[in-house]
Amino acid sequence: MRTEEVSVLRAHDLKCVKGSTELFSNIHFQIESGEALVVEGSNGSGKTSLLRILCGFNYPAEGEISWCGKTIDGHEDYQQQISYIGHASGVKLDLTVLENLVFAQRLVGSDRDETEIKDIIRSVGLFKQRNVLTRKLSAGQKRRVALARLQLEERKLWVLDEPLTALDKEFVTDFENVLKKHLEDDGMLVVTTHRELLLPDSLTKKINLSA
Amino acid sequence: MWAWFHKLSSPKYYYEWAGKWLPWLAGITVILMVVGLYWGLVVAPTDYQQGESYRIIYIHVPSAWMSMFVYVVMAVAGFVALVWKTKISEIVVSECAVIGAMFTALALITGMLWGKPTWGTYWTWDARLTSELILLFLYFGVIALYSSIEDKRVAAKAASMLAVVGVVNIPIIHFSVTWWNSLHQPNMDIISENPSMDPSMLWPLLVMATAFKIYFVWLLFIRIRNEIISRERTTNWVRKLIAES
Amino acid sequence: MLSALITIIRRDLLVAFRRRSELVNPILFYVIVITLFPLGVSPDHEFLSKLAPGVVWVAALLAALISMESIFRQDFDDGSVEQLFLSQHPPTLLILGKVIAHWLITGLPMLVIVPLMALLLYIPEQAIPTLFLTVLIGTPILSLIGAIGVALTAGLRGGGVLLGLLVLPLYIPVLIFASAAVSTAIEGLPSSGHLAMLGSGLILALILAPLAISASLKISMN
Amino acid sequence: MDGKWMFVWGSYGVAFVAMVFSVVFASRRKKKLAREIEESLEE
Repeated sequence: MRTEEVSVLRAHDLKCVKGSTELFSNIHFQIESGEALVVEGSNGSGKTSLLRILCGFNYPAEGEISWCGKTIDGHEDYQQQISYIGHASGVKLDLTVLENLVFAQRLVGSDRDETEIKDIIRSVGLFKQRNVLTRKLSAGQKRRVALARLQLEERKLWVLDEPLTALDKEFVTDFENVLKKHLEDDGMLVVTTHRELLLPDSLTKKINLSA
Repeated sequence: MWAWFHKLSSPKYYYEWAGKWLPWLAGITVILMVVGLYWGLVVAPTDYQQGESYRIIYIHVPSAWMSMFVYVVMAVAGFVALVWKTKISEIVVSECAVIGAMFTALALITGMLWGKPTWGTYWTWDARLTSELILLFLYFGVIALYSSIEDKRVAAKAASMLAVVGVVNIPIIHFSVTWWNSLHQPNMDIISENPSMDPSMLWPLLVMATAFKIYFVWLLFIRIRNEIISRERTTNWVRKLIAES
Repeated sequence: MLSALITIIRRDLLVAFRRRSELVNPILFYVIVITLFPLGVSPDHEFLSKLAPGVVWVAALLAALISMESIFRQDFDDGSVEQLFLSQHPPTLLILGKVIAHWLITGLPMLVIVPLMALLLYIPEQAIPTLFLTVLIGTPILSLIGAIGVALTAGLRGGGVLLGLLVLPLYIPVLIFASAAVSTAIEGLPSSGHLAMLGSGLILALILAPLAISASLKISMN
Repeated sequence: MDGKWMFVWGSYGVAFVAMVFSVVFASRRKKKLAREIEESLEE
């Protein structure tokens, strides 16, 4: 699924307006395969909006985003390169952990057998709870289901909105390793976080929306 | 031509452009209305079947025509707003909804006032009145949707979508209502507007219809300009405009 | 393509069956509304059977309307809507799957119960097959159109009442043709013309509604 | 005068009121908006 070519995600002069207030403007950045972008900014500075614009869910008031030189507007393949985890993590509360992941991977179109899925569930530490309804899990555990989905989908660009919320310390370290592995595999990452996230400096760009 | 359309979709340019037209539109509306009213109420002969009450058609028919015309304008603007995401067409949708609802209500009220002396009852479930009533509901739907979404740009897009869905449905609704009507009241259609109107009665109708159309454009321009100012109130050009006046 | 459709239908059905209590509510509502008419108007045999086609269908419209909200409500809350647009498969296909699943949950029970309702309202036996067919063809149209309305109003406060305002006028052609079909069947006349009208409506809705629903969801995600 | 004239005047009256007031209200809204913006500028 991953290609050898270098992919480039580029944002040019983005501006976002919500209602009559301007959240941010003049946002430029560019990341290539194997690079990460950390989006910083105070509450309400438009971090979530920026990520949603990147995913093509919202439109910027001005500016343009391009993927490998082509604008993402009407460029359907682009959305199939993305794994997105927002504030709501896209986990169905009335399905078990295993069911959630099985359905998610089928909708994504990847075809792994159940042992592989179970391996991933084990790696996020939910193996014992694999047949428990997600509704009954704690907030942190629900978040882990979403992070397991990330690894399952094998998409090139990961767009993560506060992925560390409610996660305990040990798991954060594990998760950092997953992210590093993703970057090593030529993946790309756009992430917002309030907590420290250790990523290799040489590969990480930062952007602050409050500035 | 294309460049001109593009320019027109910029709020500032549109504001100035529409502003230039306002006095002309106002003047033409007033002149046509006065001519049409005099012609329709005084000059045109009395109908031998219905007597004087037929004169209501000079406002009823133009209102009814406008109620449908405005819906089509709204849906076309909605389509443009959804595909090209231009700001002006979004505004046109919400403003058309209000004006269209007014025309539809007028068509209903005048239709009822015409029905009393003609049919002896204010309301009959005839195909035209029923269709107008449903059209009014459709307008109310667009207005209600627009006003319940806080972010006005999102609201305009949602309203546009509903307008487009509505315009696909209107022919179906109209067809089904006409068909339903023929099923239940086969003899109601005889006393509707005569297809072969005498020219002395037809001309005032055409004048009034034109007057209504120009009036619509006039009111639409005024309302769009208001909405532009309201939405763009933080921009420099609006501030300058206000400060200068 | 087909496997994706089946996947999403299975997922939604599974979720629905985990909340079984909510499953029966629309159908109970349907039965209760129908019971109100003889109580409110008249239990007279002849009168009721004349009123019946309208009553069955007005109640169906209302039941379809109140059950409609659940189609996207949870997806908006748990973030699944976004995932629909990131899938390998076209969003319209997945949306169609969701509508089908929703119809299986809400429309199908109505189909089962409607012959019983026909007995309550004294609809003659010869008209019951037609009634059954109108429900079979008509309720999917209600689901498809209703889903557009839900997609536009999801995430709004007071969305329920607003939904009625948006969607009920659009339901009118279904009401007209379906109840007319039943009426003609009661009179012992062939109703295949009306059913064909409903059928072409269903085809049109199947083609256009998923596009409109997808566009509406995108607007509401803003 | 024919009693039917009553209905004619009634409908013309309603139409006149609706159409004139629509324009009047729209013009007044503009003045209100201008005042609002002016106030926000002075702050």
